Amino acid sequence: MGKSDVVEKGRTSAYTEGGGVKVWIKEKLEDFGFAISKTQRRFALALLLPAVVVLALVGVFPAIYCGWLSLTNINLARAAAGFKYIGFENWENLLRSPYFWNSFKITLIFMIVAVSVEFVLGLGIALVLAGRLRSKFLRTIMLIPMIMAPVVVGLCFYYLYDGFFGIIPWMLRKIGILGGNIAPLGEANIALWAVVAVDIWQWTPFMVLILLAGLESLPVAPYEAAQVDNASKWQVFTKITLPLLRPVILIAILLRVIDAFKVFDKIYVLTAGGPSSATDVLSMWTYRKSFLRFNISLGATVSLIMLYVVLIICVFLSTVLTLERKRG
Amino acid sequence: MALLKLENVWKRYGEVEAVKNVNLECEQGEFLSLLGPSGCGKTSTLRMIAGLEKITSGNIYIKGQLVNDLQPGKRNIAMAFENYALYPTLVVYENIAFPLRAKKLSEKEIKKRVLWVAELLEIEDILYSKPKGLSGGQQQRISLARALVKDADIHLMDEPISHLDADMRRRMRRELKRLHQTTGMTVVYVTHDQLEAMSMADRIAVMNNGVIHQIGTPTEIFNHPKDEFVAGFIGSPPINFLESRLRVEKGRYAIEVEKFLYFIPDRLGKKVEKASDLLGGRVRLGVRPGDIALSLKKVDNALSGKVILVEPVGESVVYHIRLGEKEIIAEVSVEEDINVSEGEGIRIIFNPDRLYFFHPETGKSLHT
Amino acid sequence: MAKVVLKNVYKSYGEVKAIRGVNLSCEEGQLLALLGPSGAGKTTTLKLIAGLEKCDGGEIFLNDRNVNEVSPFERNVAMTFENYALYPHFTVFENLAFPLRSPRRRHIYSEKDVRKKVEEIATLLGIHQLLDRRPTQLSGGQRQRVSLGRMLVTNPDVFLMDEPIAHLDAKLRYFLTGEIKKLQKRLGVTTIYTTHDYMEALAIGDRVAVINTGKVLQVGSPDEIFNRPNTEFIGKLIGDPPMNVLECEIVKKEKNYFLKIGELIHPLSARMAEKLLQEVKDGKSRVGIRPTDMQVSREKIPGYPEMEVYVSEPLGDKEILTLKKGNVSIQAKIKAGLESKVGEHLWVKFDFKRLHFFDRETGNRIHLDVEYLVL
Amino acid sequence: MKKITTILIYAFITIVLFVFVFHYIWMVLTSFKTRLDIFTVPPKFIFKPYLQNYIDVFTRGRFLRNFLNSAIVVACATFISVAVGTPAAYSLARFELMGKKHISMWILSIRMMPPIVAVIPFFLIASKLRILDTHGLLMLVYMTFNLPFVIWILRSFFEDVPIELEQAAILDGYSRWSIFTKVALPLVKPGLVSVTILCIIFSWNEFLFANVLTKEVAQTLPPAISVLVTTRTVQWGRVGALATLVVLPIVIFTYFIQRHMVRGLTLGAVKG
Repeated sequence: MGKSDVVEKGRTSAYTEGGGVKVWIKEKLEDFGFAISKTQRRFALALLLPAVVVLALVGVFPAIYCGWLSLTNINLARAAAGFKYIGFENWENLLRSPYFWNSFKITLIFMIVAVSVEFVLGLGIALVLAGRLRSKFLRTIMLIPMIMAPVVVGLCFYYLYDGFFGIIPWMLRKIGILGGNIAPLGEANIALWAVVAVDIWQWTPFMVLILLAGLESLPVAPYEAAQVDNASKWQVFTKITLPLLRPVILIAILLRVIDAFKVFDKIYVLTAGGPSSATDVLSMWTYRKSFLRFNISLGATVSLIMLYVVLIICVFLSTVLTLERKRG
Repeated sequence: MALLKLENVWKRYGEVEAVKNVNLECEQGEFLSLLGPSGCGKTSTLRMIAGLEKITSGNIYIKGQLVNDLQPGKRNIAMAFENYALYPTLVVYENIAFPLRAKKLSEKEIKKRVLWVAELLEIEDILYSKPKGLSGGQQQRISLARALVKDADIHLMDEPISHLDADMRRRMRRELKRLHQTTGMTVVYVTHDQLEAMSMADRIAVMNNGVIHQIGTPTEIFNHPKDEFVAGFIGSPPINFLESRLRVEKGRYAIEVEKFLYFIPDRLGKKVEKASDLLGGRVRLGVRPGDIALSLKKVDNALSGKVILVEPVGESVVYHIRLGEKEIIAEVSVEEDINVSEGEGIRIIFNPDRLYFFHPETGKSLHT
Repeated sequence: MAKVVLKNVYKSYGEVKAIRGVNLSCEEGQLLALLGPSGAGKTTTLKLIAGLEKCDGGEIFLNDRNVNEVSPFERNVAMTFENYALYPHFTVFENLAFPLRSPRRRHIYSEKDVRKKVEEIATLLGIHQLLDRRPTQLSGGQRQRVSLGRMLVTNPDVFLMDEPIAHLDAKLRYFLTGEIKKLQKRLGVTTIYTTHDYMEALAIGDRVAVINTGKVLQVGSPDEIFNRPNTEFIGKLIGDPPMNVLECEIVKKEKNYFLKIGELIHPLSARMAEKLLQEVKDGKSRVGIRPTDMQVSREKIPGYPEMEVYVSEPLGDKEILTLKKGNVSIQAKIKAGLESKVGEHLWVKFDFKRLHFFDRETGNRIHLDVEYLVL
Repeated sequence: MKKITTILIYAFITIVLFVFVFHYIWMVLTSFKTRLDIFTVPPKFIFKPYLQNYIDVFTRGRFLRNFLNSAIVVACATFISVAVGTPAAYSLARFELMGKKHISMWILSIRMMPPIVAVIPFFLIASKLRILDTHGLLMLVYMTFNLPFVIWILRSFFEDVPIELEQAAILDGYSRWSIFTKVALPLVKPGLVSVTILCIIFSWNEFLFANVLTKEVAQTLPPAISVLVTTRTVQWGRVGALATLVVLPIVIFTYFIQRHMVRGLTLGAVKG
């Protein structure tokens, strides 16, 4: 391009000079996408409408309904008593409840530990495998853990963790880490780590595959330049690989964070929140409150809090996704 | 011994032979250009010299030392990449300084050099931006700067100015040539653009399908092409090829082209005769558009054709002329233009000193 | 066949003003080449004519009929796209038949007619042996032809071609410009053709319109554009190397006039100098000299300036010299054979009948009627 | 030297892959074990295969019923999501609609919504409408994750189609709808296939909704399995057989679209 200015950008255009308010409004409307012709817009809306209706029904309505529920005192156990509007009482109770905060803490620990271990392991494995995992068959095997129903994963590990005949405690005993006939899922101080281990087990391949895809799509050229310039391996990793991979890393971590925050199925099967709420993550706690204790309103309140947390992460994710899509 | 020497170098990718038995020498201070269409093996050759590609067989020597197994970082070379190869996190200044830092030069020396090369390539104003937001042309100049800033034995350049706009490309061509002539650095320069190779190089190696067709100075390559490929690749508008037959008519040499008889100088005829005897006189005639004169008047020893298209391209006029069954292109400079319009008949005269004859099957030149 | 007229047309995309008051007309059967750098607004102009974009202001006429509100199909124009826009999931045949099978034409063409028409066009373009292939199996030149074929198949009134040969290699481009021009002449269809390559524009256009930053700068025959550029921008856009444009001043020493360009002092004819002084009072302007419009010699040319060779580039039968004197740098394109060396001194003589003068501020051409000497 | 590195790397790949799928392999092995073999300590790797577990799965319990329910719900939910989502994705990819960015963001956030948020209101409403434990309810609820997914992914596929292809068709007189069906749709076929399969996988594996909203009539496989472990004495052989059978179809599907899997799993951002 150089010095030739290609397209002149500016607020004032030739036709605004003397065009007045009308033109100004027209420009504003264009900014909002009214520039496309009427027939086009009608067609576009017609294609979009069914999806928007369905999404409003299944996506927006529940959230609003939850909002309403959180302001009432519905409890199915005493359905006969009816319900009434109680304002922010649920919220107050919740924020004061040590059980809620405990559950929140457990969820955060689960999320942070699981995702960071998955990331470190995943990056390490991906770096070794980059360019070497071409086989369709092997890649499918790599995908198995994440496409298996979480319930089945939970089931498998429930069996593997069994205190008597489970292979994992047996192996740990052999190495001498675990003593006696201890069942990992039955011990309050081990259960959370056992559950985290399952998540790591299941989702590390996800990290590997995504980072692998990212690594394999990196341009070769900067690496060659570094070779010619005689740069060290560490320099190459920190100055080229990591920065180039950053968007992919961000996407993988954000997706995993959201997912780990919502974790339910595995916990349900493995420990159901126990022993003595050692693995009582938010989804589990909410589920028990709503469907075992029938305190629907309290459940709705917690789920709303979860929704807000996810929404905040989502805004971030959406930005990264959009940027990355435009680049690719 | 030459500074750089390639000896029977081959490169195979599985079944594909990218470079076939290349022999090449490059002297200290020489500007050598590898010229050829895309996929001809020129980039593979360059990358083997850099050490970024392993040699399938053959030897490469730099300063007399066999470098087949030497790491690229140890060869004391600098390279400019076609696709820029910039370090994404480093600002432009640091990108350019990177090879100097690897060599542990003093900060003052680094600064001096970076500023010098930045001025040369007109990128002073972007020294502290990251490469990501810059235009392709700017990124390419940074890549070139990084190659030039280093004191290397050989500067390798892979299409280093191909992504610049026409004006900047011309400027860079000029500056690179001047730089080479004033500093005496050794350059191996890969390009598909004959203009770049012709205008800058001391010698050109024309490649196609992994084989070097001819090595020579730009003038040699232009005036004495060794085969049809070289003749066809160099020159714009491209050379015209015509099937013809060499005959001796009334004691003079002549060629029969599209049923016309055209007399050629004896000296040339003698040379070609020997080679063409085996072919029953069949030869392929090559004549560059610039070596064709047109006349509206009747002239001795001329072919007649009909103008089908006139393209005024500024300083010259290009005529598409029907000659028998064939169509040829003639380029006449504006001063010599005769203002013929489309549909008119015309006389065609070839410059007798600049006719090329090729073997109709092998394409080899019959007289160089 | 139709006449295309654009009257004061505007178009912007959000904040970006792509087209800013374009006036253009293309006569029936004529080939108008739109020449300009990338981002100048060429493609937008074509899309506006085709009706793929709506103009924000101004009017577009096809055959004296305002088509602002007419749908693209009813305008009966055909367009080729820079990236060819071939349907990858169709064969060449299906690609060529696609326009004929459209809901609006289906009743005109039976399947038999479609086959006949496609084969006719394919033969015309020499791609009949490729009809069963898919676009991915074709070379760039072949794809180009298919894209031309798709334009020809419906007998449109206007051809719009958007950089049709920009992505082909240099040699192929040479032949294809010729071919497109011949085809257009034969069919006599009004054509608007965009390109960023001045050679292509001059070679192919009956008339050339130079466009930049959404405005038309000059419309004229190739000769006019080359010999009488309206602005400095056009002068520099055209020619390889482009025109040298330099600050200059008319000075008078004793009875003779000189052109002073920095440290370079070159004689000037009195008539020209006086003309110029009438137009620019202080005698200061910018002079444009084409690299071919000068004589360069190793022998001294008395009275003419001497310059140092900065670099010389051989181009086969031509040679480009970059010459310097002080801060002044000019380029000359001469016949091969001088074989000058860096640092050598040469004498330069401009062909002053072919000098161009531009206003220092506006960059507009200063018209001197001595220019009748020019073609 | 190089050979050794290669061998080491392949050994590493083998070990890593083995570890990742070990739990599944172990389950498959268990499904072929007799009761005695199952409870042997240390665990047995080599044993005589035993098929009774599979026979039991099919003959005892409600496996076939649950399987059929899963199949019905998954097929319908997937079909509706793709049918409704594809045009919406095209619309978002092609037209400069008002607030397009906000719509996309909204769609993404629905996709990410914790299922626990949706399950409480759906449970209440469905029990009021007396549609708990029906196929239709589950299909509708599965839209919460399937539909946004289809839209988000296919949008990125549609954006890859050069707009000139459609503009050429406009000039030829094609209507918007036929451009969508004849030009755009065929070009995103790989995308359609992979979103379809991914929707099938997500729906097939879904647990929370199915667990809360179905009981007997419409109960799908995942909640049916979970019941097995919560009972006192677990028949591990049968559980293993069931788990093997549930996962197998998904593995087969995955094999065919593994090339697009990464793109799907990263919502179109990383092209694998």
